[in-house]
Amino acid sequence: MDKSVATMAAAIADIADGMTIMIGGFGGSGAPIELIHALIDRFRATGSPKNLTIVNNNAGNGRIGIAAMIDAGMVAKMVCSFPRSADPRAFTEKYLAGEIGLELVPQGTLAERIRAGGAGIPAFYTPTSYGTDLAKGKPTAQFDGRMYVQERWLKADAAIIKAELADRQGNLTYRKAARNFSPLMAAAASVTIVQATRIVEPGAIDPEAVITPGIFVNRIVEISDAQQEEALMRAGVAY
Amino acid sequence: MDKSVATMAAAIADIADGMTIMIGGFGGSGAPIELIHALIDRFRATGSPKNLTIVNNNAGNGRIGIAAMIDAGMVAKMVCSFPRSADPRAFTEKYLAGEIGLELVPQGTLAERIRAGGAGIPAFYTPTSYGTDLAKGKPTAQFDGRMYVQERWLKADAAIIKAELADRQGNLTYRKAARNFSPLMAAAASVTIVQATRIVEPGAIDPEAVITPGIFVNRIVEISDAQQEEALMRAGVAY
Amino acid sequence: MMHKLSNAQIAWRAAQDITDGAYVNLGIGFPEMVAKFQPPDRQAIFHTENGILNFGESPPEGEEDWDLINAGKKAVTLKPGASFFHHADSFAMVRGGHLDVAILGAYEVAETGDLANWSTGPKGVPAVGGAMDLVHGARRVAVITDHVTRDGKPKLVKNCTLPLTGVACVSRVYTSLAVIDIEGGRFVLREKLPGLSLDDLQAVTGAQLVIGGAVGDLIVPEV
Amino acid sequence: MMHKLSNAQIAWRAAQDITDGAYVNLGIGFPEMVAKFQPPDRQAIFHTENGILNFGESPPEGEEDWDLINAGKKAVTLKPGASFFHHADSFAMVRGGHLDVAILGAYEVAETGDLANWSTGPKGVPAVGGAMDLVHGARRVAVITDHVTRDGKPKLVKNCTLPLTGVACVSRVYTSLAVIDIEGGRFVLREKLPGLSLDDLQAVTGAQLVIGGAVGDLIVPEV
Repeated sequence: MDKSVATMAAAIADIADGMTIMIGGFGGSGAPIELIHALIDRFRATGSPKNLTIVNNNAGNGRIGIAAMIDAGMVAKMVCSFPRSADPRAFTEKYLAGEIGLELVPQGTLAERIRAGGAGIPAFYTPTSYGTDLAKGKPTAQFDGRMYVQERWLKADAAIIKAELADRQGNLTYRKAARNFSPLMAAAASVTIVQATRIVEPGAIDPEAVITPGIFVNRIVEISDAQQEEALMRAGVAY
Repeated sequence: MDKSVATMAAAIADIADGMTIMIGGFGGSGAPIELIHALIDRFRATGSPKNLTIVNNNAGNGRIGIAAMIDAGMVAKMVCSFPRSADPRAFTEKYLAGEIGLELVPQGTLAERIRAGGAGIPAFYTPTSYGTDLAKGKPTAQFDGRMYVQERWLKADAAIIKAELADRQGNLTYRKAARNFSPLMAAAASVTIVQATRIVEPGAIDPEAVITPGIFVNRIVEISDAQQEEALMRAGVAY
Repeated sequence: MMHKLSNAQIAWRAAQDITDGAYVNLGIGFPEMVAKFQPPDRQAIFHTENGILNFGESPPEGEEDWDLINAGKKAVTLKPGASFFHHADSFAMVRGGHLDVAILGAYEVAETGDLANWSTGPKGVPAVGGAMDLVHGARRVAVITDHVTRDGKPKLVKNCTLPLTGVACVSRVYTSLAVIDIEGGRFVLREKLPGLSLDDLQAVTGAQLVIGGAVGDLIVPEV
Repeated sequence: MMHKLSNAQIAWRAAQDITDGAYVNLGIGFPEMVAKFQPPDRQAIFHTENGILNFGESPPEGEEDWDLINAGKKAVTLKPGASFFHHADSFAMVRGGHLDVAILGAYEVAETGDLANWSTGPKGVPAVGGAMDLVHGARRVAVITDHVTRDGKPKLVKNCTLPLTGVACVSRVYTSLAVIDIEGGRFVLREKLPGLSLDDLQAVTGAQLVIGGAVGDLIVPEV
């Protein structure tokens, strides 16, 4: 069993038009910049993938990563909790022009919906958003005297995430707070594609240190010199 | 901040009659034998705690641990998935005599209910047990054409678990598959009491290696020579 | 008495359908035997409910680590690439549809795919473990079983009489006499022992066997 | 113009109520300032939604690690005893009631405890982040805010006019003029600036202030 692939292009080859794609990261930490840019490269060369629904905590920053996907016109809709950033132009312009959709989800509900998607839980109740505009149209129920909102699982056709170590079976570790949504997304997507800083042999990661077990991972590509979105952003890079 | 306490008696001092107590472990792996026996010692000396509801995957084995609590007459009810073991006499005798209650819960539902208790999710839907006797009386609902059963969170007054390393802030690691239910129980209980093989200073556990963050832990006692339930059982030990 | 496969032979046959790279959960007891017969050119990764992926055989007696056990509480070992996780994550793998196949024992399997394998009725102490989760989790839920009970009654039935483990959950049954798929609420015969007539097989089966294409010979080596 | 506390002084006052060993989440922006004023003899452990417990101050410029940030995307450092976890576990801490206190900013707080702090209306791009989770999570949800808006209108009101973050969720408000608890759907005055009359305070408050006991002097050092 060897889930590693040689190139980013091969790793993302089956991402198709109209898919829902979860992209790991919170702001720049954990953002799989190289894989995102590989999607943009493919779109520029072939016109695909387009009409994508992207699930991420944010909606891009500056002119790189998800913001660059939006700029390129690949994204039909964002599902996120916080479509603001230091430089939110890409999303803001398209949103105010009515050219991109938005499903705004409270951050904890977003995380829990993704977790539910991976765990086979089609719906759950949360106190979050009860009585607010974001609960409008959702079923509510009372438990033990308190009101809760019913939320549905969130799944994706593909997840694109960044890991620190990956063994060839797909077991992953993350670096510091770059972990954030990625372990949840890996489990909630039909296909999980990983860029890892280093690919190692099975057994090289302590079984106790594995954060995402390989069962949730389909393909891994090694990007040893991965860039940090925040650093690119501060350097004014546009992709 | 130092959550360590000097003695097992101090660690369990506030476990009171009638409480619901989650006890970590799956069979013998992860069973906090010394803390369980400390509860039995207190019961023998004072007649308390009694009338307990115990949440564990199993219902005791042989004449030690949870089985010995049952033998001693401390347990009013078990919430578990599999009240059988190599030597299930303690539970079986009391159950067939109508002297102990049983709430039988599918193992994955038991885990998820405990996880929900810790995560503030009062109810969720699962396909597990739909159409079976264990779903009788529970609400059902259809999502995307499939039927699901609504299950409620499970919380406890106290959790008693076994860890490998604990720092003084309560950050925990576990040993191999002894992890099982313990991280879930730590989060679902009002008070979480830990026996750790070794107590270390904050910073001694790599922040990436922490399995149970200290926020879920209240008290830690060091039991450096902790015994293994399975080994005691095979040696025919009775407590 | 009818010739039939041994339990080991049933397990061998089930093992042949496990593809390279599959994530597999084997129920405790008889199904655990399937692991022994994995074709050597394919790698399956075994999952156990209590929080291990990619565990291996039992260690030699005396070398057990009782923190390293499977769902049946037997001591196991680890293979390279193993991982540990807690019970909620373990059943997220199960319930979330991440396992490729679960192989379970059965008291009864109905042509609807209903399975009864956890309770023989109200007597004694009921125990369910992870069975009800597993039947709704894996992409493919297979059963291995003798074709009939000890007293010769069909285990493949029209409707289960014992308490259900799950509704419409089984997709394939490997028995001591045949390999049968469950499709559209019918038992579809795929393979049977070469010397066994269809009539004789039907006679020990509690619901109609449907022929949905070529019926292969169920040929299994001595194991 | 009425004497009032600076933001730093409001943050200082809020910090005095954080007990030793408390687990605390500070909303992004102004509430982050509370951490600076922790009494040195008490240890609080700070939680950030993106998966860190026990983080510390920002590193010097140029030494940032952009995988080590807080919910406001600012670079932070770790204290001994820190831990990392994923977002579902992070919000299990929040929603599950494991935080002792969350301190948030506000556009409006109603006497019912309703909070509006995420949206100023339908214009622009809406963004909610973790605010709606935090208000239902911590055992104590406190707000720090100027007592009035920039144009002098009350921020403490009978009913919020802006989109709600949560219903009946705030238990204490630290303002530039007073400390007010919300109990039984009423604003109960606990402390006010020494020079400020009750009438003057009531005049800039959008709902009835209730006196539920001794009203202390809100005395805050220059910070």
